[in-house]
Amino acid sequence: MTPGAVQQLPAWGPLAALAALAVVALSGAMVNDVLAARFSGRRGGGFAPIAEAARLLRQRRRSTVAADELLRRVGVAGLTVAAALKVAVLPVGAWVVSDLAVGLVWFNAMDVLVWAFVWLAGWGQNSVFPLVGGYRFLALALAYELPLMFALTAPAVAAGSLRMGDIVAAQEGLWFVVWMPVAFVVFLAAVLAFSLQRPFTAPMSADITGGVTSELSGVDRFLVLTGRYSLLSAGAGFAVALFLGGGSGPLLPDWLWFLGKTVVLLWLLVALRRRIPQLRPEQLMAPAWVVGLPVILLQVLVVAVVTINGRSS
Amino acid sequence: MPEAILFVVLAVIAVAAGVAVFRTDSMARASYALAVSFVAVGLMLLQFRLEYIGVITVLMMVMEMAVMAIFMIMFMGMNPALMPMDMVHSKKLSAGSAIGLFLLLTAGILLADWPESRGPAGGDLTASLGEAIMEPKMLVMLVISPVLFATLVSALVLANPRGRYSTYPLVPVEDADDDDGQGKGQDHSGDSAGHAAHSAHGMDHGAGNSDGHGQHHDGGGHQ
Amino acid sequence: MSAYLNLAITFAVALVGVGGLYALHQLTAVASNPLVSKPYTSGWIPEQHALSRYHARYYPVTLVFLAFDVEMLFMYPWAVVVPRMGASAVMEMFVFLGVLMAGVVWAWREGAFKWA
Amino acid sequence: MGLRNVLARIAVTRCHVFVAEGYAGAGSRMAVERWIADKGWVEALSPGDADILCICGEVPDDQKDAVERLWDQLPGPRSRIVIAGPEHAGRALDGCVEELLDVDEQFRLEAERTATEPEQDDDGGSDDGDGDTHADMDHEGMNHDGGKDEGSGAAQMNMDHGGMSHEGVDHGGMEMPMPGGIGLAGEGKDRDGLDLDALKVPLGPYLPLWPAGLVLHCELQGDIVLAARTEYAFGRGEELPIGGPSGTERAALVRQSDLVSRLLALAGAAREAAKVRGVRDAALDGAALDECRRSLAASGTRLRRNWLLRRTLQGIGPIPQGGAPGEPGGTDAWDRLLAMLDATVAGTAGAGGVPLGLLPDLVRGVEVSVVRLVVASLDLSPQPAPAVDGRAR
Repeated sequence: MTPGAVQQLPAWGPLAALAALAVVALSGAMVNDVLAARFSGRRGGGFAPIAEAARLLRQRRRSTVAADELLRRVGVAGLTVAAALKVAVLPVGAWVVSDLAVGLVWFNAMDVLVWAFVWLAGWGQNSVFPLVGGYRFLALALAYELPLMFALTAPAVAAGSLRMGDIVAAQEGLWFVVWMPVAFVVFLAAVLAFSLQRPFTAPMSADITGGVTSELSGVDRFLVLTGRYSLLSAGAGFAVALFLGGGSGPLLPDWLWFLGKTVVLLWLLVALRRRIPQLRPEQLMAPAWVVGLPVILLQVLVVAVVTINGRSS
Repeated sequence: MPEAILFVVLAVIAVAAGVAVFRTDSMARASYALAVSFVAVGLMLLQFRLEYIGVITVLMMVMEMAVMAIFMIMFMGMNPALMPMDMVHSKKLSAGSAIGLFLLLTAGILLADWPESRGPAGGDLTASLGEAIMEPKMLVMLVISPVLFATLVSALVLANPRGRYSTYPLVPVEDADDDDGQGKGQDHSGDSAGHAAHSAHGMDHGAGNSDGHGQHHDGGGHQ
Repeated sequence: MSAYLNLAITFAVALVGVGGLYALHQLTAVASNPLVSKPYTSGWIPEQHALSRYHARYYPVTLVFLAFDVEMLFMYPWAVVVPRMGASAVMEMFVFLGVLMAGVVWAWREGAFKWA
Repeated sequence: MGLRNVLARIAVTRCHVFVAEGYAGAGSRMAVERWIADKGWVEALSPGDADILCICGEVPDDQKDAVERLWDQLPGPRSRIVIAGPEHAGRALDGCVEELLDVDEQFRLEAERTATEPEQDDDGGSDDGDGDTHADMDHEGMNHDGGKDEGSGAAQMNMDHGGMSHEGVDHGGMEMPMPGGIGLAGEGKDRDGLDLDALKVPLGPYLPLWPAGLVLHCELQGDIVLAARTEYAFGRGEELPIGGPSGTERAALVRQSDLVSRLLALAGAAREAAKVRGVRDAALDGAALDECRRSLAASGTRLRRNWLLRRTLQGIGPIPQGGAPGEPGGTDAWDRLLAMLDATVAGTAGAGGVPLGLLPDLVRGVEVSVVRLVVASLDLSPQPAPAVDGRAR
C-alpha cells in the first residue's frame, strides 16, 4: 500500500460499512453483558443484547402528553445516523466509503450533531427527567468538545492533512499514540463522553430515572441504545485510525488488522468504563477547562514543534 | 444538471427552514429550524468545492444553534413550547430592513467587479486557506485574538451573576412579602428560606474549601 | 464528487435502516400505535408540563465556549500548513491560543465554571 | 404469529421490572432485586422501561391511584404483581413471565387499552380539572409586583395578559391550550435574578433507589431545587423484620448494607453497589456475619481508594455541627457513607436516624443528582414520627 492511496469503495460501500458498524457495535454490547453476567456470577450473558432487542421490538412505543413528537423522533433516530455518517469517512485498511479531503472535520461535525440529537430527544419528551438529562448532555458537551477538537488537531498537524487516509499513511513507521499519548487519552475520554458511557452517563443516569431514555420504549429506546454503542464503536474506529496506525500490521490483510484493533479497543473501553464511577454533571466543567484544555494545547504545541523539526532535519 | 437540481433543492430547504423559524410556536423548533437552514447552506458551499468552509459551517452552526436554543428558551417571555406565539415584532420596520438588505446584497453581488476565474482552483483549498490566514491575512488573526478575548471577558462580566468574591447563594434571594400569598406551603418555605440562607452560607464555604479540585474562588475570597 | 455521493448513500442507507426498524416494529409490537401517557413523576399526576423556560445554570460557560470555539475555525487550516510554514505559524497560533487561555483562566477565577 | 412467539420467548429472558416499594415492603423488594440479578433481568428505572410492575409490600388505599398511574405508564406487553412477602417473589415473577408469554392475550389487552384510551388530542382538556387551570393562573400571577392575588380569577387572567403582551409577545386570545389538563410552569424567584420557570416535581414515593414512602416535593428551576417540602406518603410504621427479628445484628447489617448499596448505585459506582448488595443477600441467606463483615470491610478499603467516588460524594449534603443529639453533625455524604460502612463492619448501630426536618434545608439550592445522593446518604428510616413532614404543613 502506497502512502495516501486509500481506495474509495463503490456504491455498495456504505452498506458494507454500516453492516460492519452494526456487527462491531453488537460485539461491544455483548462483551458488556458477558462482563456483567460474569461479575454477578452468572454464565453466558452474550445473548442479552439480542434478548433486549427482541424485547424492545415487541414493546409498544410510548409517547407523552403534548410531547414534541417531531423533535423527539429526530433526536432518537439521529444518534445512529450520526454514527453511520462518522464511519463513512473512516478508512478501513485501504478502503474508505467516502474519501473526503476534510474527513477529520466531518467527524467533528457529526459529533456536534450528537449534541443536538441528545438534547432534542430529551426536550421532545415533555417530561422532567429527560429534559434535565438533555441539558446535562449539553453541559458535558461544553466541557468535552474543545479538548476533543484539539485532540483531533494533533494528528492533523503531524500528517499535514485533514484527510483520514493521509493521517493513517503518516503513521507508517511510528504510530501517533507513541508521541501524542495525551491527545490519545483525551480523545478516548471524549469518545466515552459523546457515546454517553461512564463516567459521562449523567444525561441518562439512575438519579433522573434514566434521563433522556426515561420515557422511551419500544423501537425508540432501541435506537438510542444502538446509537450509544454505534457511537462508541465509531469512536474506537477513529482512535485506531488517528493514533493506532489504522490497518498497519504484519501478515494479515490491513482491513482485518483495522477491524481487529477497533474491536479490541472497543472491548477495552467497554471493560474500562464498567470500573469507573459516574461523574456528577457539574463536576467535569472546571477540570476540563482548567486542566484538560491547557494539557491538550501543550500536546498540540509539542506535536507542532516535533513536526517542524522532523521536516527541517 | 443534477448539481443544479441539488442546488435548488438545498436552496428551497434553506429558505423553507428559515421561514419555519418564524412560523413555529416552539423555541426549540425555531432554533433547530435555523440550524437546518444553515446545514443546507453548508451543503451548498460543498457544491462550490469549498469543502472545509462547507463542513465547518455545518459544525459551527449546529453547535451554535444548540447553544442558542438554551438562550432562546431561557429568555422567552412565556412558555417556550406550549403557547401560541408570534415571533415577528415591529413588522413594518423589520420587513423594510429585510427587503432593503436583500436588495443591497443582491445589488452588490450583481454589480461587483468580480475577478475573472483563472482556470479551475488547484490544490488543497484548505491549505491555501491556512496559508492565507498565516501570511497575507495575518492581520485578521492578530485582530481577532484580542477581539475574542474582549468578547469573552465582556460577555462574562455582563452575564456572570457572581463575581469572584461572592460565594454561591444556595437559595434565591427572597423578600418574603413579594411572595404569592396563595403559594400553598411555599410561603412557609419562603419564610424559612432566610434562615436557611444564613446557615447555608457557612456550609457553602465549607463545601467549597473541601472540594480540592478547581474552584479556587473561595480561597480568593479570603485573601 | 463521488466522495459526496457515497456520503449521501450512507445517509440514505442509515435512514432506510432506521425506517425499516420502525416498519418492523409495526409488525412485531403488541400494538402498532404509540401509547400516550402522562409523564412519569414518581406516581403523581404531573402538575405542570415539563417544557418550560429551563434555567441552564451553566450559561456563562456557553459564552466562554463560543468565544473559544471561533478559534477552531482557524485551527484546522492551520494544522494543515504547520509543517510547511514552520515556526512562525506555530508562534502565531499559540500566542493567539495563549491569549484565549488567559481569558479562560480569568473566567475560572471569576467562578464561571461553577454551576450548581 | 410465529415471529411474535419467538420474540416473546427471547424477550422474557430479560424482563425489566419496575419495583414500587410500598408499606413494609423492604423484604420483598430485596427478594425481588435478588431474583432480578440471578436471572440476568434488569431493574427498570422508570415505568416506561418496564415489562413488569412489581409492588412490594402493601399500598395504602389512598395510594391506589398512584399505582394505577404507574401501571398506565407501562408500555406493554405488561404484567403486574403484588408481592406480599419475600418468600413469594420467585413464584410471583414466574407468573408474570407466563402472562408476558401469552402473546394473543397481550395483543388483545393492548387493543383494548387503545380503545378505552381517552381522546388525547393536543388541546385536549378532556380531563381538564379546574384545579389545574387555577394553579396555573396563580403562578402566572406571581410575576406581578402588584400582588393583588386575592383578586378574582378573571382579574388575574387580565393581569397575565397584560404582563405577556408587555413582553412583546402576541398571543391570540385567552384560550390557552392546556394539553392533557396539565398546567404550565410558573415563574420562580431565582438566585441568579433571572426569574425563569420553576417546575413542581415530586420525588418519590415510587422512585427507584429512594426511601420507601418518602416524598420530596421539589420546585426545580433548571436542575436546581429552589425549595422542597417533605412528607411521608405512607407511614413507615413497624418494618417487617428482615433477615431475622428486628433489632438483631443481622437485621441491622442487612438494612445498612442495603442503604450503602443504594447510595453507591446512585453515585454511579455500579460494581461496588452490586458487591455490597451481594453481601446483603448473603446475610439474608444466613451466611456467617463475620464473613459478611469481612467483605464489607474490603469494600470499605476499596471505596476509600476510589478518588473519583470521593470527589462525587465529598462536600455534598453537609450537616452543620452541633445539631440535635444523634444527628450526624459535621458530616457530608462521603463521611456518612464511610460511617455507615464502618458501623456495619463494627456491628454497632448506625449513626442513628436523621430528623426529616433537616432534609429541605439540605437539598435547597443544589442539583438534582446531589439531592438524590444526599437523600440516599441519610438513614431516614428509623422510627420517624408517623406522617411527619418537614417544615411546611
